[in-house]
Amino acid sequence: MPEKIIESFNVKRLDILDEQGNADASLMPSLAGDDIKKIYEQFILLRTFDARALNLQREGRLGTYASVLGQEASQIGSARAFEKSDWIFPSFREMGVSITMGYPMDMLFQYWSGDERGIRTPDDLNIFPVCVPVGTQILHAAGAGMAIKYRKERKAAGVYFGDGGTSEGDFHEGFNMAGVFKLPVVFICQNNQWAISVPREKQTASKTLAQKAFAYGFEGIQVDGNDIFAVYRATKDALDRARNGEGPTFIECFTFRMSDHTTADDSSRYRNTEEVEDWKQKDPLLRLKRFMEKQGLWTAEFHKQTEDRAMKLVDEAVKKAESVTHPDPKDMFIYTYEKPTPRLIKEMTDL
Amino acid sequence: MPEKIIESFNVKRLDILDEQGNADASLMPSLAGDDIKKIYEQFILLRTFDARALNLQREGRLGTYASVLGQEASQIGSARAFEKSDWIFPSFREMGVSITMGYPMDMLFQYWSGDERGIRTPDDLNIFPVCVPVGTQILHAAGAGMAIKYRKERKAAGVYFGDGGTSEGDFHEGFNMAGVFKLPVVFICQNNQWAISVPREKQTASKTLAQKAFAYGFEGIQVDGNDIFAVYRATKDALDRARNGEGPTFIECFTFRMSDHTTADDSSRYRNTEEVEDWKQKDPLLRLKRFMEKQGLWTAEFHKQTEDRAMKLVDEAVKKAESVTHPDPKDMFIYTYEKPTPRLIKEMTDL
Amino acid sequence: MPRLNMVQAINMALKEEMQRDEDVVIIGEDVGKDGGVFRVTEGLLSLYGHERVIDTPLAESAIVGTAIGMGVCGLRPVAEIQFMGFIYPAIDQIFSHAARIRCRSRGRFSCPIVVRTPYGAGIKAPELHSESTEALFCHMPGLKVVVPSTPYNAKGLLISAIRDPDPVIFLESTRLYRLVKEEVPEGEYSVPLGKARVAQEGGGVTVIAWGSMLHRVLQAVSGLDVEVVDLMTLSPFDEVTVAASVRKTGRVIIVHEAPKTCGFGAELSATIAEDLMLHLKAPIIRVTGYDSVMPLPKLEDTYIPTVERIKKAVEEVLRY
Amino acid sequence: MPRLNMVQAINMALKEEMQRDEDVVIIGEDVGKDGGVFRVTEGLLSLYGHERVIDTPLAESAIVGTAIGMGVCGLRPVAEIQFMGFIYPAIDQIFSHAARIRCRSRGRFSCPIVVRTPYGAGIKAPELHSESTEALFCHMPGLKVVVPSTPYNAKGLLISAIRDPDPVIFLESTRLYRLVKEEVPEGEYSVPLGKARVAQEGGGVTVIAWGSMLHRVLQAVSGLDVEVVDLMTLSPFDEVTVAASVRKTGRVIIVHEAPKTCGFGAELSATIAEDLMLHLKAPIIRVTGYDSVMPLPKLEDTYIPTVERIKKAVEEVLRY
Ligand SMILES: Cc1ncc(C[n+]2csc(CCOP(=O)(O)OP(=O)(O)O)c2C)c(N)n1
Ligand SMILES: Cc1ncc(C[n+]2csc(CCOP(=O)(O)OP(=O)(O)O)c2C)c(N)n1
Ligand SMILES: [Mg+2]
Ligand SMILES: [Mg+2]
Repeated sequence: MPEKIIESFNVKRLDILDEQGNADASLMPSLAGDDIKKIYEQFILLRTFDARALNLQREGRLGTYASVLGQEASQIGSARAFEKSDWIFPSFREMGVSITMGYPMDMLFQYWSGDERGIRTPDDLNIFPVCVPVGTQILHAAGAGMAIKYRKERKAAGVYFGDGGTSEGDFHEGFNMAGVFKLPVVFICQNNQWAISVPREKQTASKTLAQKAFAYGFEGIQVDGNDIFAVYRATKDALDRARNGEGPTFIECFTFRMSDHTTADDSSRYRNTEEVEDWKQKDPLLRLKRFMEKQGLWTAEFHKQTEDRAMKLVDEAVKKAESVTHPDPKDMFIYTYEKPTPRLIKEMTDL
Repeated sequence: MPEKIIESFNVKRLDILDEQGNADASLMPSLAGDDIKKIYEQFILLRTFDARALNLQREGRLGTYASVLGQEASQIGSARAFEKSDWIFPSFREMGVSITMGYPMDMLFQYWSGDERGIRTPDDLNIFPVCVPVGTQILHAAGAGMAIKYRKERKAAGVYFGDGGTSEGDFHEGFNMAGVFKLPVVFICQNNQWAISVPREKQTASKTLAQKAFAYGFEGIQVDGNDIFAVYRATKDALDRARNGEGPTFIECFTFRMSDHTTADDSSRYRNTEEVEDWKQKDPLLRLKRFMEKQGLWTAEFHKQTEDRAMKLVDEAVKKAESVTHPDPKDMFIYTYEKPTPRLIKEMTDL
Repeated sequence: MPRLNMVQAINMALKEEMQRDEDVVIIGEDVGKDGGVFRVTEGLLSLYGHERVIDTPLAESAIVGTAIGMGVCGLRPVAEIQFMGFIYPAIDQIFSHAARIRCRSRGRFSCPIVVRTPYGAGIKAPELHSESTEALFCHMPGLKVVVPSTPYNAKGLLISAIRDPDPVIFLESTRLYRLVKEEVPEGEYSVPLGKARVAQEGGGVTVIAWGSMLHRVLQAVSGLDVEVVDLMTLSPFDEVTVAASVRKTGRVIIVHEAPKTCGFGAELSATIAEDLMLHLKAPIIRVTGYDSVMPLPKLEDTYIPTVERIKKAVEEVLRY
Repeated sequence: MPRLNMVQAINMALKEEMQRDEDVVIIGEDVGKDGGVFRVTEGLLSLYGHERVIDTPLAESAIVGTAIGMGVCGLRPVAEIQFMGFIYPAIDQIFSHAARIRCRSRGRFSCPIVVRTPYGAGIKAPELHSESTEALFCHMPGLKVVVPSTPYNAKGLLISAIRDPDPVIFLESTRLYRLVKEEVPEGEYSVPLGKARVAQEGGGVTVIAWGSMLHRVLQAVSGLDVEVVDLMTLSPFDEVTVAASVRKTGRVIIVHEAPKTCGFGAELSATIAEDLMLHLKAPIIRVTGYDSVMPLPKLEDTYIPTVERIKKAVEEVLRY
């Protein structure tokens, strides 16, 4: 009766597209040339949106904003794998997910300018409003998974959070629910190496985040989060399993936050420029471009057109966002309950 | 660049003493015959205490009580490994731990009769008061670990919880703190297979509880929780590591709750008698007795003396507990803050 | 008509609502085979199966957070927290999400969940099994808070709560669970949220109470010319019924078992004095639990407002 | 004497207390290199090192629960919750443990921790960054609640809070952090917990406020014969100073930015009316945030009590 081994685990890592733009054909998901061009367009659109948001904030035309720069492959790659009917639970940094799924950019600007009307998700999407308290949305995805399972729908729930989010109690409770009830949920962690000033190594002592899934009896995988093909493929596979009743999957997208945490942050206080420079080499757009060049899918003209179109769309969105009326203070009262309480009705007369 | 394995884990299980009372000599911790007899005495004392508590409750002389029956090896075995100066954070079912460490039995009776004076830990012990909200005490142990580390003391913190406790968010946050700061904490889970009516398999989908430690970057081990030598050894080893600055360990004691959850519970509603019968074969006292017989340490007379003494000690404790004065209602006011607030002083005049 | 206690009445409400609407599901610890530690969900598992009577792992934030997700997706989850003392780990989900989802999403999403939990002292239970912190939830816009005091009303209010499009905290007095029996009709009826009732008519003093304290008040004032208002819903509370009684009597006593400071009695007292000061013949008195930690069973009876304390308060306001 | 804003004053209190007593340690998210998102802990890491200025993982219950363990073992942890909206996941640890450890252990153990957190609206921050739910903590026996309104008092109160043997919730108005500067002496002084101060003397009306609303009140009543009481400590609050002012003026207004229902104003109003009804010349008026979810920045200014609403209330009570 010596000490014996009663269980073993391996944590896998998926890489498809390297920094030079070479893709591993054996792992490559099936994407037509047009799909890939579409992805490129979404990349450019997202970068344009993000840069504009930062500019608007600097000009005082937007509130605090959280940049997506560097994480585009993780967001676009995963979002493309979902269907519109799936339930999506973003944190606050998922502009790339929202835009990819068709969320109007003008509404995103409106939201970040401090207007709730910007997070009234359009009726054809099931994207939950931006979640500010870190990690709490993970449980909502478990709940959506329960509802989907109960109704025997062929849908899934997808939930996004950061490396910091893995430390909250709700992460644990949500993962455990998903494991116990084998819920159709895909957990997507953008491990961008930082939670404000706290580096990944100080967030948790586990070597990978992916391995945390084993504590709940399901699979976790780490993917190169700057490799859009790897992210897309891992998400698609996870969704297939979810829809087939095979339960949840945890995907750790290994990526990097190139900007400050938000416009209220100054990351030079706590991290080196070298680290940021190193990650520039791993830029997710650059390697997609290199791949497309090799495949003959990228031309300077295509790029120019894409960029112009993105600029136009973003311009229009800004214009639209800035032309809305000031929100009606009544909204404060009428959306607290389905029907305002007598007290709210009385308070409304202050207006 | 195929999918590659970037991390691997093995979950170990430790068994030393089998059901027939045979011990694996290569793993056996060093315990003299007298030590083993002392352990046996503690076993009998605990069983006597526990049975008496159940009786008193039935007679209406004690409030709701949570029996330890079946879990004695896990509690005595681990408690013996600690020093009096260590910090111990029990849940509500650790009478075996408390008694082993020298906590007065009369105070335990007093506590379970609904009198706070029973959980005023004596000054020579650092046992934290009974913790009712499941799992929350895990964080206190992390805090004690921080304090110990900060003061460079050669102490450790030990914390007890059940299989159900592993599902709470505070379990996760406490384990993560311990991992990140390499705290001198020993986490002891008595996996007694049930959390009230919820069986272990429905508590979490992971095959073992021990493996949850890997999510936090430290070791988890499963031990036969009805095997006092295995529990003692695993705890001692973990404590040595903790004191040497090697960080936390998680020990899953695989055991069984032989009684109802508490005296307010009726376990026949949710579990089979067969399961309980099966576990009777694994009784932790029986196998210790068999081992002692083989070693010539057990005689009918020794047993009789031990039982008589236990009965006497428990009788005395009951008598003492039942002879205390009714608690002074003033206590309600004077222990809320170090000095009662003006409002409390006013309210006290109601008495 | 069957005479039921509160456990049975609530059980009946759950059973009938689950029968009526298959979106109604139950989620909590030990709610299945065990039928809940107070047997409130007894028999529902065998009627409706594991998919609708969901035993969860031991995790309160998970119970509420998952219920929120289910509610947003169109189900009508009735979550059970085993004791009110264990709702605290779920407060973040209740405050930050359940209460705000409608507002945050400008009505696109709502959160039609009920969180049921046994509350209050009186059964000599261990620590944290006797909490009565209803006021915390009344301070949070977006929530409704209901505390029934009789089996009939418990059933009717729970039906209303389940059908309500907003999140409702539904508090069930452990002391009352089996204390009172009354006739409870089978089948559908509902008692509206937000309405109080006059439990005893009278002219000299108004005593306002809810849940378990209602009965203690009725005991204390029986035979006296005292009007007793059973608030039933605390948030939003029925200012009209309260005002009508206060206008009539001019003397007000509020009784609750929670600590006095910032208890719901403070809100009632403040509102009444704000709106009706000129009708008041005496200061409003709050008879409440003390501002100390709820003691273990041996001192429980000293902590909760006693019949004597209530009687003394009546005498006191009548002295003006 | 240096003129400091509140961030600097609090920073100075922390620095000096850490210097004085090596049991004082800081624990929270981003409190180290980053110096806290408001820079309140700036420079402390380089002075006192990682062992005393502890950056934690992103987990609020862990921050408080760990602080409790440290506190029980004899340290004096000052925990920081990044914004008050993120204190909810830690409420269980605060309510079930920090507040009760002394009582539960009959004084063997105590929990001398401070939980600092920025609170309140006024800086146009995202959702849940503007909470003002001080009343929740005032309802829980065993806790103290402090809300400074000026740099001088912030430093003195924080020193008292750190030295206090019981757990203190210490709320720092984000709006005030850099708004007001005043002379703050270096070195030791302390402002006692549980004492209010008269921020403006006057005879016609008493206005009670704390934290950020204090300044708005002073703005609204400047030049008027109004007495302004800065409560500073909410739990336990200074009933003596409040009563003295009410006896003098007979007219009371309470101003806070939290929702009205069950806000701390309710407790003040109820207490004053209970004890001093015969001194009141007019109903007590609460000027507060609305009973709706705190809106995003575009409507923030509509939500918080304005100078006009305060002025109107003064006119109203003077009409009696
Ligand atoms: C419960 C909670 N605590 C603290 C915060 C403040 N906060 C906002 S974002 C953030 C860091 C999040 O890090 P991570 O999860 O890695 O996501 P990232 O910002 O990197 O996308 C913190 C601490 C919050 N929003 N919610
Ligand atoms: C936070 C919390 N939720 C619920 C309860 C009620 N409760 C008491 S013990 C228990 C089950 C505990 O199971 P486990 O952790 O396995 O410990 P065991 O009882 O088996 O020793 C429950 C649900 C509680 N005490 N605390
Ligand atoms: Mg991050
Ligand atoms: Mg158990």
